[in-house]
Amino acid sequence: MAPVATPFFFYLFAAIMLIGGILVITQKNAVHSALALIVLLLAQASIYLMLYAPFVAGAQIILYAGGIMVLFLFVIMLVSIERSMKERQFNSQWLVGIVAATALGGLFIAVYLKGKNIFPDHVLPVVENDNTQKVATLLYGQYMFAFEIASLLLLVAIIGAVVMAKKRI
Amino acid sequence: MTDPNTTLSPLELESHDKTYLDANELVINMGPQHPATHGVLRVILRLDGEKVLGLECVIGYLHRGVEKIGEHRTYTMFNPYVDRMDYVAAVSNGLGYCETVEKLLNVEAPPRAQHVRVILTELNRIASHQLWLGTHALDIGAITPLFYTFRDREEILKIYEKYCGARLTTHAFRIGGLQYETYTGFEKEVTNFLNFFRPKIDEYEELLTTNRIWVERTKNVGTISAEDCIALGVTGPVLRASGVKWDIRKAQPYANYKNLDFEIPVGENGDTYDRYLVRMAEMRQSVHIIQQAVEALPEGPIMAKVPKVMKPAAGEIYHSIEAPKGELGYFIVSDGSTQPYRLRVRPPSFVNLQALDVMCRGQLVADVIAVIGTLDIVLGEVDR
Amino acid sequence: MESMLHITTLHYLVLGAALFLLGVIGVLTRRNVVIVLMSIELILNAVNLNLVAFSRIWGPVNGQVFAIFIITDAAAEAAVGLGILIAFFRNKETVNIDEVNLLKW
Amino acid sequence: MGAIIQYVQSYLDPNVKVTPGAAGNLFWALVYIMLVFGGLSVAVIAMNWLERKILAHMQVRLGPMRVGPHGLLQPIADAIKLLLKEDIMPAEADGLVFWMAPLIVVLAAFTVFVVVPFGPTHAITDMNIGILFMLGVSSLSVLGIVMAGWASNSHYPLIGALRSSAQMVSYEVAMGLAVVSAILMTSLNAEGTGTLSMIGIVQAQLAQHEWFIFKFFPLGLVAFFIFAVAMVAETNRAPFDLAEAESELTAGFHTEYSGFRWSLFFLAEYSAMIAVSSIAVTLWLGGWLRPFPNLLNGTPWDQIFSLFPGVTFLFFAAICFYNTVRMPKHPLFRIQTIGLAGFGVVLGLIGLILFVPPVSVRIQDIFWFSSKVAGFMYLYIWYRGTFPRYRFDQLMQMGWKVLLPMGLGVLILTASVALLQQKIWHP
Repeated sequence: MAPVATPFFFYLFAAIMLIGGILVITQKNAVHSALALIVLLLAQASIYLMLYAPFVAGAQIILYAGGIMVLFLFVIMLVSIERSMKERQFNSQWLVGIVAATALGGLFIAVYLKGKNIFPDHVLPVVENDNTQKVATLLYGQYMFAFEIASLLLLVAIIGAVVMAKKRI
Repeated sequence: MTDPNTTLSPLELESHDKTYLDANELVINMGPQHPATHGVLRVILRLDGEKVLGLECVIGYLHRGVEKIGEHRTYTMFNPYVDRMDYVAAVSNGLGYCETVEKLLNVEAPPRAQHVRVILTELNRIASHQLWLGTHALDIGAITPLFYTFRDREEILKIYEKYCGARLTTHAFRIGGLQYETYTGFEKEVTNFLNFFRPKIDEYEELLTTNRIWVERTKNVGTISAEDCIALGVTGPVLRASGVKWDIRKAQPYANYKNLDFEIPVGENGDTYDRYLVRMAEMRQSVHIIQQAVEALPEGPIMAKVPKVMKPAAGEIYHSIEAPKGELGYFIVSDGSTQPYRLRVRPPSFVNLQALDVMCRGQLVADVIAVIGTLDIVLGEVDR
Repeated sequence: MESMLHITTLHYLVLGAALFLLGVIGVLTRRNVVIVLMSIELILNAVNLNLVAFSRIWGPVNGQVFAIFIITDAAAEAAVGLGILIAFFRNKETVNIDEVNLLKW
Repeated sequence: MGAIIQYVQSYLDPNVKVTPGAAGNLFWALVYIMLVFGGLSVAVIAMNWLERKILAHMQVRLGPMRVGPHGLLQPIADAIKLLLKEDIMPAEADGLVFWMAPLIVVLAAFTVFVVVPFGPTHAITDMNIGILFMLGVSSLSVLGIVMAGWASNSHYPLIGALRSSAQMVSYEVAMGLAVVSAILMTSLNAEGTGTLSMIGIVQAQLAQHEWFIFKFFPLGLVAFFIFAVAMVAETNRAPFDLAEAESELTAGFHTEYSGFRWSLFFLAEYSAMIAVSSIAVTLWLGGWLRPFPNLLNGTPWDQIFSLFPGVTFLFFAAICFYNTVRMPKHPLFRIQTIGLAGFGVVLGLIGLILFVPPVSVRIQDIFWFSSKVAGFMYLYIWYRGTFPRYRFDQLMQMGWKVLLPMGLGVLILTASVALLQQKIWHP
């Protein structure tokens, strides 16, 4: 049985995400931006749930909302933002940026219109309970090497962050 | 005290450092309304994250001009005022003042009075250390010892109340001896208290001495060397915990301490844990002293012959006693009239508080709280 | 109207594209480094959304695995980026990206 | 209406195993949400009273005694006071963030109860990623704390927020490792498939005839210990209550909060305590399973254990009656005496209802689960009465240098032992 109100929830979360995204890039105060981003991330986790990807949704909540965003808030607290709030918010190439983004959007629209029919219309039946197992099998099987590299990347990131942020080592 | 920066005050340091901008630097103002500053002490902390770069004490919020009042009261009239300085060790304050004036007048209190004085002051030492222990543990986060110590301190206050009618600012002694004879059963009650209290010290120690968190919080925190202590004039348990065997009860015996057998507990490292151990040992020694004094309590008069109107000969005198917090000294200049020409108190809390900056440099914010607690200051005495 | 109510993969892709564009606009136009970093997170999330949506139609969960890798990458990127930001702020006392125009300080 | 009656009938019939919280059953999910959150509020209120009373008795004092007999109405009086209090917002505060912070903390603390399994059929829902969801959502409360500290625009809350966020983020790592080693144990079955679902984890313990705390002794115990330490740090309670260290930071991140907003933080703290205790109970202490399910099995033992809920309530009632008798006989105490007796009667009636067979069978799971959680709650109070507070660097040292290596070691050892068991001992 398909979930009861998929369209309703899809449009709800999509609206939340779009509004959140607009707020992220327009707010003066970086903390408000971060809050909008958190709301966006949580809405996106819900969309993952609708796509029957519960493990990714959980990882999104734990890592993104609970980890990365805390880091962001932490840093925003450390750097005083009062001054940057009084300054001009957008840089001088904002017009160029918007034109470039619009062009990119046009490209997206063109591609989607053209390739609309290549996506199969049927919805695959989903055995909800084995999602985590499937992810785990792939992660520790086929993508084992990538997994190790990812962990190495994290190690490098930790060391890099410490080197950058610490005053005296 | 080797860092050259220590010669600058924290506020000077701030401008000194302006060239090097630091995202983490923070100047915070602790007190005068703060739960852990033991009254109205205000400490300006300059922090790097959690590390203390320097601090400055701002005092005087409880200043009442006790010393100036002394110049306008007769010697007898001033006696109750001294209780209001270190209000948790009021009896010791009274003893110091009475002995100083007695020395000025060349009178000596009779033996019975001296014994009772020793008993009451040592009880007061226990009470003061109990209050210190409770609040110090509360500052470090252990809330239960506070209630244990207050429960037991109550017994001491009951003895005071029965003896002189007051519990906190007792005004127990008079110049020349005692005003009141002890009440019936005084010796027995004091002995009962001692028997009741001995296991209680073990109870406090059981909660804290071997408690891992307590040891981690206090070991190597607020360390001060013996040289620094002497240079800053620090006295009392703080000095003794740094390894200096200096106790006025032994060094310049007053009352009848020379007849009593007791030891001076000494620490080694001069850290907060040692100060804790020294004070705990002092409580045990006080129990020992009281026991001896009660057993040897002689019969006899309680008041020496003192003129009704005291007019000591012109001259000056300094006399000090070992108060629970350190050396409590009184300096009195007499011009031959009924009032002191000049009166000055050397309060142990005030002098010990100077060590705060030395003890806290390089430590963390949480340690500042522990160090303020371990210095055992009473703001009434600091500000006078 | 019927097609509006029937949520297809295209819906997710359009949402992802919109988020991506928002992120690009943020990166290109904002001056505050923190917000630029957040816009990068937006872009990564848009990619994630597409990956998960594709994995939903084609069946195998490889897309989800890649989404997890991207989340890991985002964490590393945020840590290093914010570390650089702190170092930068300590020296310049600003979080304005326009001021990052020297190769040394 | 008919559906409700039908449902209640099926609920009381022990032979019908309905799963009211199953996904798709929206109506019963709603009913369970009401039940769980009502129960949670009552639990927080009771916890408030119990903490003050137990702590007081540990500290040779009486605790609340004035409002109601033995202070029973004190939490209600407190709640009324807090709700009527003026709601102050500092002039320099960031209004929106200041307003949102307590809401986020409360939402995070309450939402995790969606997957707490009070019994095989007593849960709002059973999620495939239950434990991941719980850890994730409970980690969201850090955001609220950071926001509260920042929005207050004052130094003490800011330091408190920095401290508590650093603390919670660090201890989450050790906590996660301990949880993973428990989840690993769920995969020790014929198919070799583990589960992240909260109900599945308890069922795995049932299937393996062993609580995970005793599994691979002492590995399960060590993992449990790591979790038990980390969960205290995670909820910012003594001895890890640095974020709200009263003697250092006045009240930490909620220094500037008062009235209703403050009470939200209070509510969140206690529900977070209950939530993490529920995780510990589910993962290591067999969730809703009664003690010794294998040793003392058989119908007579089942019947004896089914008496426990009723007996417990009767015991509470007996305590009430005993204290009613001991009340002073003065006319001033008449209302209090009647009140206490009435309370005892209510408790006794609940106890008697719990003896009715259908109810007692149904209530078993909830009773055992709640009493295990209650044990943890007592531990929390006990810690608070006994321990001094850690310093920040020591806390970090403990998290990163003690618990994290221990967690890694336990994880690796558990995996190796499990592998050995599957490959060598039972090929």
